[in-house]
Amino acid sequence: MSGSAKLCKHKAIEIHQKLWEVRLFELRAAELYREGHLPGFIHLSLGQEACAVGACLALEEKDFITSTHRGHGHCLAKGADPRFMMAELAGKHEGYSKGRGGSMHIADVSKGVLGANGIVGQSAPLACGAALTAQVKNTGQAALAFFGEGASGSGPVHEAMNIAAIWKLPVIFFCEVNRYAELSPYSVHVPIERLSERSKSYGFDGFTVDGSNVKAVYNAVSSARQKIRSGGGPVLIEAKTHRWHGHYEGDPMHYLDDKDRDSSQRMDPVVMFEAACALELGINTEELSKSKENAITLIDDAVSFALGLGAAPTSVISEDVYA
Amino acid sequence: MSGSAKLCKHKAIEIHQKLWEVRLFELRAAELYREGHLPGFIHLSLGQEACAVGACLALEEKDFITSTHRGHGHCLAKGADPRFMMAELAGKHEGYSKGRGGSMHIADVSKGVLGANGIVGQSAPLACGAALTAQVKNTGQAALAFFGEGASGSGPVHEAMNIAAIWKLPVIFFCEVNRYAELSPYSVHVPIERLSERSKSYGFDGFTVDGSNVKAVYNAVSSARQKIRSGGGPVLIEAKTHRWHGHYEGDPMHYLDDKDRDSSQRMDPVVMFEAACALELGINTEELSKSKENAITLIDDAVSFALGLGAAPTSVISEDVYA
Amino acid sequence: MKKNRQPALKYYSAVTRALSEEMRRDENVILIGEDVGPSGGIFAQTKGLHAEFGPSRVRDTPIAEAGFTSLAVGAAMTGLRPIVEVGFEDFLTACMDPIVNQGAKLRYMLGGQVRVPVTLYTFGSGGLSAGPQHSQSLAAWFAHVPGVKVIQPSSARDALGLLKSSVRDDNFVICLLCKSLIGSKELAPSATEDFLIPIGQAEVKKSGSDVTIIALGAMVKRALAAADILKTDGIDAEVIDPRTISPLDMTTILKSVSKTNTLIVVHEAMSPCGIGAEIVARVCETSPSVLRSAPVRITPPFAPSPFAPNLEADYLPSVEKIVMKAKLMLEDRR
Amino acid sequence: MKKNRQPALKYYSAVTRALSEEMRRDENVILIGEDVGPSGGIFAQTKGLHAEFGPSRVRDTPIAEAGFTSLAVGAAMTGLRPIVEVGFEDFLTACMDPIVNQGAKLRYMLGGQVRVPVTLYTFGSGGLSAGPQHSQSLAAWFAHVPGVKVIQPSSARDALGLLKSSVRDDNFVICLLCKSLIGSKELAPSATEDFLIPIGQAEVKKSGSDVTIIALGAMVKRALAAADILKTDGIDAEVIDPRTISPLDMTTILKSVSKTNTLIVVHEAMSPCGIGAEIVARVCETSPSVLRSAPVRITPPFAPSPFAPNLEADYLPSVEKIVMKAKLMLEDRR
Ligand SMILES: Cc1ncc(C[n+]2csc(CCOP(=O)(O)OP(=O)(O)O)c2C)c(N)n1
Ligand SMILES: Cc1ncc(C[n+]2csc(CCOP(=O)(O)OP(=O)(O)O)c2C)c(N)n1
Ligand SMILES: [Mg+2]
Ligand SMILES: [Mg+2]
Repeated sequence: MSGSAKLCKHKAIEIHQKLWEVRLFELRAAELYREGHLPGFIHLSLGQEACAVGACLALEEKDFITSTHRGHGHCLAKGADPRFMMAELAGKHEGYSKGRGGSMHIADVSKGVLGANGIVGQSAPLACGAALTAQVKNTGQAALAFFGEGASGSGPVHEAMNIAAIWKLPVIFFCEVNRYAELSPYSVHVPIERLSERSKSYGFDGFTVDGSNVKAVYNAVSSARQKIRSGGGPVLIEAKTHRWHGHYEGDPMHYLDDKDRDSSQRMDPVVMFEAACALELGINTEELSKSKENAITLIDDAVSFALGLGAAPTSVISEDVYA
Repeated sequence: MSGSAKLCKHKAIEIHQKLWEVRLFELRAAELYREGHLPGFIHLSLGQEACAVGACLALEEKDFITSTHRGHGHCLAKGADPRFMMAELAGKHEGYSKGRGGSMHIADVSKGVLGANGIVGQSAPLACGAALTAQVKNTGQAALAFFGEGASGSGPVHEAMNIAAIWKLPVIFFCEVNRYAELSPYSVHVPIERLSERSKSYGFDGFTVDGSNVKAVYNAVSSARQKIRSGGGPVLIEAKTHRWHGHYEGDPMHYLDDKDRDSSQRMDPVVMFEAACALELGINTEELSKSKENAITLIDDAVSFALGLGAAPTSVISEDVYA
Repeated sequence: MKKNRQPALKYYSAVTRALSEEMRRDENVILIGEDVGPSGGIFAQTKGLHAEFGPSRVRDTPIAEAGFTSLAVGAAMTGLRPIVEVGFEDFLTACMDPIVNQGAKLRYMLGGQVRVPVTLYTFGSGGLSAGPQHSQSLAAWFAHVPGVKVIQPSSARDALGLLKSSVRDDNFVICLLCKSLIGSKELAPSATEDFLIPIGQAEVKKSGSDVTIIALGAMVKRALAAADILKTDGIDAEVIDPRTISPLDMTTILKSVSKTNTLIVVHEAMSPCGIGAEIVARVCETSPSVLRSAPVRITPPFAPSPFAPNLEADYLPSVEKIVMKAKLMLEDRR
Repeated sequence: MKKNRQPALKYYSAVTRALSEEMRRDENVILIGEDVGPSGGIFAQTKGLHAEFGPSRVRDTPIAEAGFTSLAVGAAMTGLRPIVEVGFEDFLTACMDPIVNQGAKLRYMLGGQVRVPVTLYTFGSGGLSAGPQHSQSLAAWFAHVPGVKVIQPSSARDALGLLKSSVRDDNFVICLLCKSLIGSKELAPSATEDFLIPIGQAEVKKSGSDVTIIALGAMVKRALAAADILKTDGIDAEVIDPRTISPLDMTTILKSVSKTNTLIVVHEAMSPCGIGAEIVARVCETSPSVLRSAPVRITPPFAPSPFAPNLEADYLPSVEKIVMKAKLMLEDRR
């Protein structure tokens, strides 16, 4: 997988805007949560934006993703509407799940978003199912499963990779290694340095990329997508990244060690990408401000949309239980 | 892992007798099954005797094993009494499970046999549990999990290997690759040539051995046991072997390809070992006949014991549900 | 009955026929599971399907019930209609999450954006000396879960008609087949008939006026045999097979109970929180004064299923037990 | 009560106290689960245990509920007494096989050669807007399985006393804690008291003569609140908490029902094949003429647990619903 930028300017601007959409969506959600506007609990991906955006923007529109409890970025990047997402987080009828699912169950099937999911590990086999549909119907689609290093220890992820390898399913296993699973570090969950090595035990390719570098992620997923287009079967991509906030919003993070508390060590994927845009892609400050402004408007709209809605009617409780 | 024979003559004779015990136990069981003396269904390990015997005789007496649906050999080799085993297969009260378990649930905990198990894949985490006890109590014991290549695709086996690696449990994962899982070949279940490679994805050692060669198995397990003694954590051993009979006794094996039907291709592990005994270990024909005779007597006794018993009393149905 | 004209249908071939007819009808229907492919399955239940529909639509899986059931859910959300075989009902313990937290709920959680048309069939119940890990009846677990439907065919015709309907259903349907019925035969609907039995309808297998016996799966035949014996004693039993366990057809059950003023439920599953408990509770809640004697559940003792044939025979509800309980109940009433 | 002398005990600290007391008492007791270690757990329920008992006896696991539950069973068979934490009750779907086919049956299958002293605790039930995959109440599944015991503490004291007993029990015990009670407080038994509540005994939380209300888990407090309101209307309700769900203490329940001739069961779990069904069935079977009005189950509608607070509030059994149903029942009787 070559490190050379394949990004055209147009795509770069799109990426830039999405990075800000994700960043702002979550900053606002955190704020609203603290203020008591969002019930339940939410898991933020602040610091991991490059993974969601780089991966989803390297896919085709018709492709599928499956996501996790930490899925806001994935869903937004694949095209879900922030208004209906925020409405869902607020438990409103207009939300993607009619207020019945919340943050962990955002989906926009029309955009290929098959759902965030509250059960760790299930994103992998569910994505294989979408890939199976693509394979059986020969649609040329691919599926990408987001999951974390914590999920890598779970049986369903192994079973999914094994089946995908044997059936040569058009699926990308995208592992965001954000150094923690819930309240415990990588070492509690994974006994090896590079999770991408696991692909060898199924006979397919695996790569490790810098998950703070959106270009690196974009390129890795683009290559994987290319391989799938030519019938090459699954690919595992490990993106090393950082979870800035707690496991859930409000997590006191007593368990962090000093090194991890020191935020000066961290790369900001958005800042990094803006620098690259300016230096390598000839995108000027004005263009960058514009896409950022677009993101601000979108997210502001989403917030006012969501907060302006009334409570969901109780009739939805018994809807959609059966088809 | 060196290929040199570490076998002393005494051990070799013990192995020889056990090989015959296993062989004869199963041949007699098959016969009794066909004659209608054994109910339910039974899974034979004919052709795989070297795995069970080589592995168990390389362990210490205090060590634990967990086994599978195809467990007669494992249980016998670790020291279970053929009489109580055959009684169990016949559904008698004197059987290890009081007639409530049958072939798939043979256990002799006093000999470290924690049970055959009807659920594919569970032998691995159960063995890890025994290994955990050994580790926490610092008893110096080890545990060995028998499982097949089919089981390797299941979640619990992955979860067990991952945990064992992280916790450095004293456990040996012993995979008998007998080229089939139920009615389908290796390629349906495993996408790589050598399953032992999987150990790398957990950061521990893995080896592939000839599972028809009892010496090779014995040496591999001896080395693994040695490593565990010095606190080295888990080892994966893959033993390539052959399942001579069907998945279950009576299986018409319509699914076999011609190559697999051709039994002339197969090595008989017992014959192979007898040749080695004569050639390399200086054990003479008389000695070999004697240990074989011992085996015959033991198994004959077991059969008459089992067949001589009356039906289990129905009172056992509700015993041992709770402690 | 035109006994000589119609060919006999075996329970396991009813499965094959249902699958093949539905796969012919709709190319989105696929079949996945352990050994459903070239081998034709351990009970020959998928014989010929791989040859007819090819390796893309009929897939042998690795041993990974959780993985492939979840995969089927993902496929169902995106346009296929997967049929999943899980060899033994006991192995459903390995795929509860895909069924309960995914298959049953994704439509609900995703605001109605998707349908999850999966049919999962499995061989359960006892009677074959298969021992404690291969003989369970777990229907009640799934009846406890909104979003899934549960069917249990007690005959070859029911297997055919119910399975075909479930493949056409847009929900996750669990079909619990009975191992002990595998070789049982019945007159087959003609080969050209598109034979469907609607999901959610109980069947009165034998009508009668003295005592209502609700029986599930393999117990239906035993209840019918008991009814024959009871008849010789002048007791006219009504035998009802719910066929669909979730949702339960309480209308048919209540109608019968109103007629006989009695209720016996027979199943192989454990008694606590079983289907029998639900039926008894529903009857007592909705028609508190209809029963003229205490309702009775006939189930095995609260213990795992034992292996030895004599033990298992004693463990399972028998024809004699049903007869005895029915007589006792009617005596009490006199 | 010496309100000022005794310190208050919170539900989650009752868990910590139970675990630490039992670990101090018996060095074979170990604790495994996700984040039970240095972090002290997501609800601070294991705070301090890693520091006190060390990394060998208090182990953070990878996310592998099936693997580590089965591992705990293997450890229990060989001499340890593992306590297993599974974060949310909904994740029990991931470890049904180790519980049902291993933990529950190994003693039976192995002819009584082993004991399987595992205590598995988990946080379940609703009330925190945790959504469809984090709010379930699945007790009935396990009550359906011979070989396991099931407890559900409705208060801090009960959590302390029941959990300690379950660690000493030689069987696989599942302890279903209620998330919504986590911060609830009660007077604590004195720090030196070895406070045990026997498994298998229901408790009459409030005695009364007019109507029997059996409530589970977090519903006990609601039933008690309903009883207070009913009192103002001159209705004297008896509130019973089974505390142990399997085996059920039917003696206490039947005694109450014989006194009040009524039966209401309230739980958060789904109605079909739930604990309510079992209690209603048992009462109707054993005392068919004791009830003077139809028994009533108060449960959520048959749908997954919705996320939005207003939806969840409507979904769960409320104090008002209990009051209303009790009144209706007694009116019917007049
Ligand atoms: C089957 C299951 N077990 C446990 C949990 C609780 N849980 C939620 S998130 C999480 C950690 C996941 O870690 P990782 O996969 O690294 O993802 P991250 O949270 O870091 O994005 C855990 C244990 C769950 N949701 N599902
Ligand atoms: C969880 C589970 N799934 C399926 C089965 C049915 N089954 C029994 S043996 C077997 C094949 C196992 O293959 P392998 O692990 O290679 O062992 P072998 O039979 O070859 O010894 C299968 C699928 C089972 N017992 N448990
Ligand atoms: Mg992580
Ligand atoms: Mg095999």
